[in-house]
Amino acid sequence: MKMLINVPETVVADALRGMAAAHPELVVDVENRVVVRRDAPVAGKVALLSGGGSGHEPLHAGFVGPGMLDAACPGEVFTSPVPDQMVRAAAAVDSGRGVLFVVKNYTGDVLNFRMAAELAEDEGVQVATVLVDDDVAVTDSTFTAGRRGTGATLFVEKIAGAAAEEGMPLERVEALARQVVAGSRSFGVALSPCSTPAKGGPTFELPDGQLELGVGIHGEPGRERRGMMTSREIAEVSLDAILEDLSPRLPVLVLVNGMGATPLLELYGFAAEVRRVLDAREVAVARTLVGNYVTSLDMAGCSVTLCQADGELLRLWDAPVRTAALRWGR
Amino acid sequence: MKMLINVPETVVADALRGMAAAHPELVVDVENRVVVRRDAPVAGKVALLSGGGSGHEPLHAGFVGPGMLDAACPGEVFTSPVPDQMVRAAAAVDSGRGVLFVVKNYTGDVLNFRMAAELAEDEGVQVATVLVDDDVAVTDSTFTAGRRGTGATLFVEKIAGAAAEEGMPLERVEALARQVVAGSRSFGVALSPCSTPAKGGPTFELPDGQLELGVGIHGEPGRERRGMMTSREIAEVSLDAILEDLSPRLPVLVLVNGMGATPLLELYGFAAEVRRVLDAREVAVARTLVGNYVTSLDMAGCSVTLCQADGELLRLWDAPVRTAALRWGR
Amino acid sequence: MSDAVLDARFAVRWLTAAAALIDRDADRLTELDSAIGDADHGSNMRRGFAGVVAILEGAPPGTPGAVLIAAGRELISKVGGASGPLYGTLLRRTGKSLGDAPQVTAGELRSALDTGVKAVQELGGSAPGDKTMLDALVPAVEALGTSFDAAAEAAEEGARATVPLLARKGRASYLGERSIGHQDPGATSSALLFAALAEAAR
Amino acid sequence: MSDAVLDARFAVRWLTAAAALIDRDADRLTELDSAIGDADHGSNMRRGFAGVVAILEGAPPGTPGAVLIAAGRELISKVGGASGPLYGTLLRRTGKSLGDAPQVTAGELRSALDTGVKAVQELGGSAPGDKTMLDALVPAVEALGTSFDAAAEAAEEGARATVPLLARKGRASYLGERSIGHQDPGATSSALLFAALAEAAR
Ligand SMILES: Nc1ncnc2c1ncn2[C@@H]1O[C@H](COP(=O)(O)OP(=O)(O)O)[C@@H](O)[C@H]1O
Ligand SMILES: Nc1ncnc2c1ncn2[C@@H]1O[C@H](COP(=O)(O)OP(=O)(O)O)[C@@H](O)[C@H]1O
Ligand SMILES: [Mg+2]
Ligand SMILES: [Mg+2]
Ligand SMILES: [Mg+2]
Ligand SMILES: [Mg+2]
Repeated sequence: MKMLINVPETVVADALRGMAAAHPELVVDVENRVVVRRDAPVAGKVALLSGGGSGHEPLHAGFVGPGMLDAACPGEVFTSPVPDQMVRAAAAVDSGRGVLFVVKNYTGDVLNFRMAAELAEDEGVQVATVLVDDDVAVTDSTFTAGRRGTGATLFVEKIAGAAAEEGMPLERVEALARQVVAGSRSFGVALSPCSTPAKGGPTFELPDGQLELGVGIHGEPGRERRGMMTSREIAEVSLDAILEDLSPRLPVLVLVNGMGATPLLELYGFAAEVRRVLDAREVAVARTLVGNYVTSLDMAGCSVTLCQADGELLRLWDAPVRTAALRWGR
Repeated sequence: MKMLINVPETVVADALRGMAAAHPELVVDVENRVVVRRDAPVAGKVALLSGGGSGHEPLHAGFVGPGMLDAACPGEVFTSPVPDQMVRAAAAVDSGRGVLFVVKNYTGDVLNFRMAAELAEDEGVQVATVLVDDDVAVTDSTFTAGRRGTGATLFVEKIAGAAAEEGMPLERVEALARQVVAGSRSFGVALSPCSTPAKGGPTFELPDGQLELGVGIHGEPGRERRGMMTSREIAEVSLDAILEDLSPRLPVLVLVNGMGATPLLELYGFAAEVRRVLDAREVAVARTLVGNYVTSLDMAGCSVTLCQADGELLRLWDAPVRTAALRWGR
Repeated sequence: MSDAVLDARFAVRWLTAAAALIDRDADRLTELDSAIGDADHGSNMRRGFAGVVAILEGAPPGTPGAVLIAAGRELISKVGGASGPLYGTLLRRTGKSLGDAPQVTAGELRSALDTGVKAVQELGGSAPGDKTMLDALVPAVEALGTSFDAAAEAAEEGARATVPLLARKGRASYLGERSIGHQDPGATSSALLFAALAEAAR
Repeated sequence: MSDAVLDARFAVRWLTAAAALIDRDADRLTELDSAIGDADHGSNMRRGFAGVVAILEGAPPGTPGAVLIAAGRELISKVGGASGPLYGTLLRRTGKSLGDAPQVTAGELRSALDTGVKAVQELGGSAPGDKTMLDALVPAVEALGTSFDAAAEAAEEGARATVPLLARKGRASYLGERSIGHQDPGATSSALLFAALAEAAR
């Protein structure tokens, strides 16, 4: 598998050097793998910190900036960051009003962020943690690792980020983040596997004419393999799975997300089918975002995330944001 | 080849329906294939119109909005739009101060836009046309079709768009667009071919361990096939080709562009190597933009574009823009 | 020459036959365009000629000239790409040159086609030998002096003769030396156009 | 049991041997993780144990407990993922439990490892049978009562026994029924850890 890299060992450091070159508005600590908005710590503001394995770009470093994250900690490809990164980042962004850790629900992320929270608290930083677990393809049970965190992470980071930017206290920012998690559900489909630099090839085989339903964003196979479907059928299957779990009584924010290698042309076509299904099910759509935001390297495929939004969530979603990958308002 | 589509015949219309669903700030005429900013025609403003084959998204429809294009006309995949589209779009956006056609230099685009210009002028619209031809992989000669238009299109649309937004007259907007073209050069590399919906498979074969140097954005093979290279080597080869043709005496705008399927992680790593080479060659970098902007469906690979920018071009580059794919300022 | 009556119905028969041949060979045209272009020539031509058939199915114009003009217009507004304006211009200018006679001679058709092909050369800034549709069109019009079948054969031969050429126009020119060894898709579709003409005349 | 002197140098020998086995088998670990996980277990473990070797190569701590604590800390700050905190905790808690004795008995090591493995269970919220590293660790510590070689064999057997299990923890759990039929990568690396222990004791 051909990749645009030097050697697998340096992909994350190389990417961070590129971010530093392209984004003077960010402080990029390549050696310690921490990306921080240049004006941090922002006086009087709760700080938002996230991170996770690399390979999901622009998540998370692409969401650092006013109105969203204060810091991001990228781990190795598909490997959660280590506690040292979060401890260092927390120290860099804490203004004294506390730090919210936004953590996708994977064992590695949960454990490393938990250790980091303990260490940061030892250093006098007030930490709250919100776990994102929106993927309905995974059965949630206390006997399992629980649902995965995927597309809803973007909603949490944007909305909690806007709340923090407005000066809300840590408990309020955390409560809003939890509200977003509670009201968000996702479902993903792969048309092709991804290839990780470490493995140097595809993480699973997906024959022509077949797709994987209910995939995550780490190259793991999904819950079920099926014959190839049309964009319309994929929208139906995805939304069936989501709406079985969530019956929105409020207008929804919709994320039509590309896994990385699916052309934007196809993704917009898929967005049309998603809207068609939602209209048919009488789910009101407040906003639609289409693009590659929570990716899985070079996987072809897509995911849909719905987030039920009341007036306040919608206002916070619309609030100005200025990051590498998400920008609007002001 | 699996694609996230319904049938090949409807991909463009499907995508436009999706754009309509996601972007209420645009008027999307699905039937006539015209995308126009909602507030057009903007009184007293020169209008910018572009278009081309689909499959290069977000180019061009993703660049419609304040500070950039007034209208975009998407053709079939890799097929230039037909004159009717441009005539209709020109009528919709002309405020009386004239319309600038931004045309990538391909025979099909040139011919269709030329016909459209004649027809629009018959209807009383003042039309100027700028041809973008930045790809140094193609030998320029009067005995050939000339260099291809690729990444520089983004610089032309952004900078001329800002000039138009400021109220400059058509001749001035056109002159600035020509200045951008004259000072811009690109070079592209493919790690994998793309697959078009019509063909249903890859447009050429590229064995493992090989890449194509000097590719365009239509799935055509490049000028030369070579053994696989590192990101660092690709940056060197690309910039050698560009700097052989352009010796920037002014700081440059840099576009590090993904062809569609190359992960953003890799693209940022490549951006780091591009910067390293430019630093070594003592080329001053004013701004760097990294992302998938001028794509070729699901092709893996990248291109680099340099644009020599004086103070005014830089100011216009930094000016506010508010489109689906490019947004900053204000 | 054949004894066909070259009226509006003949023109409709010609274009309908062309549409059928193009539909049959669309994948081959796309395959050829895939090697030295962007893999759309087959779908471009199919879309365009399907449009032509659709407008001619209703109430076709009453003269061969008007039929060709209408078909040319349809190609220009349906096809896009390089082939849309070029083939559109070919048919439109040929039709214009035929004037409004309800019936024309083979000689008149040949001279009108000659005008049409010249318009293509002018629009494309191209000449025979550049590895384009002209390499089929020019010898075909030439051979039309002999017979419709000779024209079809000449077009076919012209298309095949593009294989060793180095492309100087259109997308294939980007490939430089690598364009050598492949048959030009546009010359191939031009051969279909003349095969259809011979068929219509039979 | 072997006659090895279980001092700091023994601990260094153990971890160095583990690093070598992991380096040798990293691709296999990644391959296993590719089937039911995210294809990084091999590179995670290799990166972590390379770090461990690096810090022990200088001036290693003077007691086996301190060596294990330092190694555990290094894993926590180098590996990430699920395996970093889990293996880091295993070594750190085992080391802590050994106290600051310059030399320990096999029985003391076994009971310290037992504490370490319990800490892994607590941190991971997991139990034997969930198809994780615990399926190798728990029987290995159990068999340590017999001999180092028996422990290595028990770990290896425990790893193999994960094949028919349905995963309830870690990434493999996302696959549900499809996790059945694959050997757990973490259990496999745990077997390497105990193979290295037996090697160090020889
Ligand atoms: N300048 C030109 N003059 C004459 N024919 C041309 C010219 N440029 C391209 N062509 C013809 O057009 C054909 C390609 O048509 P098509 O694939 O439909 O359009 P595009 O190249 O825009 O994708 C070529 O094979 C060639 O025969
Ligand atoms: N909750 C848990 N308890 C014990 N071991 C676990 C748990 N979750 C995962 N593991 C172990 O970790 C291994 C995976 O490690 P690794 O691939 O390095 O991390 P990640 O799953 O984060 O990619 C699994 O094979 C399993 O043995
Ligand atoms: Mg991992
Ligand atoms: Mg084309
Ligand atoms: Mg073509
Ligand atoms: Mg793993």
